[in-house]
Amino acid sequence: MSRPDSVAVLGVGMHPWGNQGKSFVEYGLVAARAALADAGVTWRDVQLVVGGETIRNGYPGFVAASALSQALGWQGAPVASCYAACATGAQALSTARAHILAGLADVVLVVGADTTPKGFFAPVGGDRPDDPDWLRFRLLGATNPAYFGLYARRRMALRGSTEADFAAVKVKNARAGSLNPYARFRAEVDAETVLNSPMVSDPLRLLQICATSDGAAAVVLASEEYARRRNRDAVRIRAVSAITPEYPRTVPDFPYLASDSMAAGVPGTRTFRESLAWSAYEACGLGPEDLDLAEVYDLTTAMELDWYEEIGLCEPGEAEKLLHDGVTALGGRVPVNPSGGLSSFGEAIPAQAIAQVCELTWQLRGDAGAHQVQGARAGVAVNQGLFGHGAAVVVARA
Amino acid sequence: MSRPDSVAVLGVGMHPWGNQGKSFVEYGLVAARAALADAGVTWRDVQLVVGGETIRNGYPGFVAASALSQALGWQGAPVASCYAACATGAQALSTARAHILAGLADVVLVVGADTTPKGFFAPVGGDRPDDPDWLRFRLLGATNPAYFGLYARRRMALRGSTEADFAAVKVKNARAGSLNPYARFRAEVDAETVLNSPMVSDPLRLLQICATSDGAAAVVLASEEYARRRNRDAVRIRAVSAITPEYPRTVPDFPYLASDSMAAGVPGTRTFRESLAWSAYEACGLGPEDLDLAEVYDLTTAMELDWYEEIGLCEPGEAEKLLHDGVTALGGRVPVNPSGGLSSFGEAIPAQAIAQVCELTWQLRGDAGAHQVQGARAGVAVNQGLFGHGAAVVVARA
Amino acid sequence: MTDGIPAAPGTDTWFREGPDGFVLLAGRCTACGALSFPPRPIPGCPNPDCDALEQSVHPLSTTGSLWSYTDARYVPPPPYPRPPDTEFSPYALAAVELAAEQMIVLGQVAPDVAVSDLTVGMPMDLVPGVLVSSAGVEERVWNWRPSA
Amino acid sequence: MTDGIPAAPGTDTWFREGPDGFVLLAGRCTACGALSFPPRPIPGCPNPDCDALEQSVHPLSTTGSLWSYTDARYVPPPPYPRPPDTEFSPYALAAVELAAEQMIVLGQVAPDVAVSDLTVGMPMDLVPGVLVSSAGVEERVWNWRPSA
Ligand SMILES: [Zn+2]
Ligand SMILES: [Zn+2]
Repeated sequence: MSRPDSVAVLGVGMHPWGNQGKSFVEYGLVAARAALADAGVTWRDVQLVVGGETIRNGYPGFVAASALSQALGWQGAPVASCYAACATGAQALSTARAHILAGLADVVLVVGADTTPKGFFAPVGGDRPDDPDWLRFRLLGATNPAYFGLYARRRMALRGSTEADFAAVKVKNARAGSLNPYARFRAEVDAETVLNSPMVSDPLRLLQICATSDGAAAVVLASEEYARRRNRDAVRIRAVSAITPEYPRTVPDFPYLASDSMAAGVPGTRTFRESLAWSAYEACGLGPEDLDLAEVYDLTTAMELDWYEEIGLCEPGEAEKLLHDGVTALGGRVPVNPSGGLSSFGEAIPAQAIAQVCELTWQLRGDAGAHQVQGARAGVAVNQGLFGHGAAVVVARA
Repeated sequence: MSRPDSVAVLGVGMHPWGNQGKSFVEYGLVAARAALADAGVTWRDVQLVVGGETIRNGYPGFVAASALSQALGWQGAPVASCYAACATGAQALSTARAHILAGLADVVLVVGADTTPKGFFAPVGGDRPDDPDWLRFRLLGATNPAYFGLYARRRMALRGSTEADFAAVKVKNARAGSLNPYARFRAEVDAETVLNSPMVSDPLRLLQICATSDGAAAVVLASEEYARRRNRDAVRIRAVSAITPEYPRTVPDFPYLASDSMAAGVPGTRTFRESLAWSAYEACGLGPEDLDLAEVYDLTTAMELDWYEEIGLCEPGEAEKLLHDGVTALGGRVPVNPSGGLSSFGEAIPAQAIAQVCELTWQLRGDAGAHQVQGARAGVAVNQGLFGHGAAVVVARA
Repeated sequence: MTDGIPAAPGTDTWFREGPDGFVLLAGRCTACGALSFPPRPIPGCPNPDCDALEQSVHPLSTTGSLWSYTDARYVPPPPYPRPPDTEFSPYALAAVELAAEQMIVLGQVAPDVAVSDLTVGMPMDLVPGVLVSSAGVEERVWNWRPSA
Repeated sequence: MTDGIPAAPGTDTWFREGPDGFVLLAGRCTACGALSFPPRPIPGCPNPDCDALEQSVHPLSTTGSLWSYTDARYVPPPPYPRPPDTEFSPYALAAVELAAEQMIVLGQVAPDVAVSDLTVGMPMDLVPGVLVSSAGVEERVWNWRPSA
């Protein structure tokens, strides 16, 4: 099953999520050391370090790969620090994979780590009237949850979804998260608690929206040949799709204040988020019917339902049925967010998409413990961030 | 001369340097459109956009590749935004090259653009006692020129260099810059003017230190095969080295407050900056004797002399002789900074290393106009930034 | 503005109030007609197949249908203005689809309209709105409001 | 500190003033002996071949030779403190090589020493120094000074 565009997941590691008062470098080091140990390689074996940047931690955050390399001890390996909003971790994996496929490195360490203040994300300081992220806050007070509220209300209007449907997603993910030692929130939650939590941005209540969090995740990727030699080639990244939208965008994605006009252009048949997963499927020849599990960016419970349809687990409008039938719960046919998802982790921006791949790897190796998906052979991880970012990663057993 | 690790420079473009009150996106668009036109491709032909990030321009600066893609019109191509301090542009070229060599893209647009406030660079806001960049300012007031002053004074003590030697570098580079329409400073300067300019950080006066600037540069890279098909394969990137230091670092690199102790480790035979160029030479089988020109990061005039020795144009201690013999001037055997260098451009962080490759490309194609190096066939560009970043790029005719 | 309230920061070219009422102003590519709202601050066209750099001013439809809505129950972080000596009041946000332009434009909903007054699909009108800066100064913005 | 001046922000673990005088404190890997200055705020060792996480406190030599020097003729930007009601005075910076540790440590030079008093290679001593914060509060730092 070796393919020219596959790379092997040699090892994975995480630092438990949640604010523990440490620096992002310390969180990242713990994850990196765990991934190196899991991979059975030493720091000296690493030929490239790719770091997901964090934009709220001073200069070391902008040069995350350098900060981590110095902390592990300078050993000469090239570094690449990258940023792609919520898709940062997938971007980092994509850069690592490109170097391996190019033959420029056999062993690459990919790390994402963050510390996050409580409350709403806010734009960086200064008066920035040419920055859409500044404008949306300054003129509309349109926080991330406000955009999520627009999408959730739209889904309710279009699909007839209810607040109770959304709450059922939270109940499902909290149950999975309660079984995951890396999750920040490990208590089960019932629907009533969700529906009684404070309204943040109608129709989304506090427990329908993912929190922000500290956290870190790391992956060691290797060339097929290197991994085979080390007998560590069980799990492969089969595709990474990190495309951008196609003009005209039919939805007002955040942080923008309007969609594109369709008067002068015909939109594609797929939305941007649909195209993320489908372009990954096409690249590797797998499809939604081949998936045993999925990790999707549940920035809100409503958005998890959107993803079911967008990644092809069901037809448009059938996500609620899939959910209520238990198909996407642990023990179902295709569990979604068996890790507990963002719902249980909170979001640590550059770490989250890497954590999704850690989860898929543990699942595909049968190492996921209490939240194991039995016999899993293939999974997809998807995410979306502001400014046109998003990615899908297909991971499969060899 | 096709080699498995070569990529072709399909086109290059720049926006003239200097503060013109525009946004970094607008500067970048001008450079990108010029590079696409020079390459003979359309925006739709681009399969990946790599953007050098700017950290002083709000969220669009962190997602530079996305901001530029949106401005050119979303067309679906993946984006990769990266940051590596002063080596950002080279990092962007390195990421682009990896994707091409991996077969993931045939045509990649690489853009770096920046706007920069006047005066010393300062750290990002907030109290950050775990950020070396904050600490050096907070505790020592150690600006970039202060570190450069340490290195310059060290050179004077070790090599017997004088202020007048340093001034002769400025005179040389100002002459070259006066012939370059993209340069910000286009007036010739005499040694007396340099030596009478205000002292900033002893022994460095204002005209011995590069200014900060607005600016933008773009390069279109392509696979060998694509370039041959288009008959645009004259100039190739033969090597990119973007390694990090090896422990122990023997010099107190900025922004750190100390070098590493050599009591517990033996330093390598090459300094970090030497290893940048030499690892690139080794990767492509070319050496300093093959170079017809070089673009080096003359953050100061003294540093340009250090580079002569570090990239192998002469033995240690012979840089001043090389300079005074006219070897590194336009018309000399191996002109250094025929573009005018940072001395004439000022520094626009994510753009500068890309601009170096633009200059090498124009020179190797014979398109450099008044500052043409006759018959140039190979050149190197080197840079170094804080936090252990640095890179060397070898560019050669096919 | 006729009533002398200055445009909110960054919005100088975004709307106008004239004899024909209050309108949002898009940028319109002079070659392909592609619209941009807000108007692009830099030359060029959002259409990837169009190389044109020029834009003209294009007034947008002032009525549309409600594509979706939400509200802000907690005070947004800065730079959202926090006027002195005032309590934060929740306000609604609307995404309104303009039929002619086939384009969705976000905006705050007029302050006397609650989220419970809104329904997806209902007709909405553009009206002038006011934001009060953290310094207590009134600033002109645009609001959406259910059609009378 | 014996004279009650608190350590400058971030430097709580960087030096001590005791019966044996004022010394800078490096972190020392308990496994391989590698030194870090400033002491690492996070577990680990700067030596890439060492996996150890523990560090002990290691006082650095208080004399060395001047590796290089420079000065600041213009006021550095914030966060460099700008005490109220004071004129900026240029000050020198030194990079001092410690023989035993084979390590170069930067620091401000004592304020009464001008850059013209310095020569590469001259012996230098560590002395306590004072920085005045933008709020006018004295903060303890370390200084270098030519040996008497
Ligand atoms: Zn157009
Ligand atoms: Zn050690």
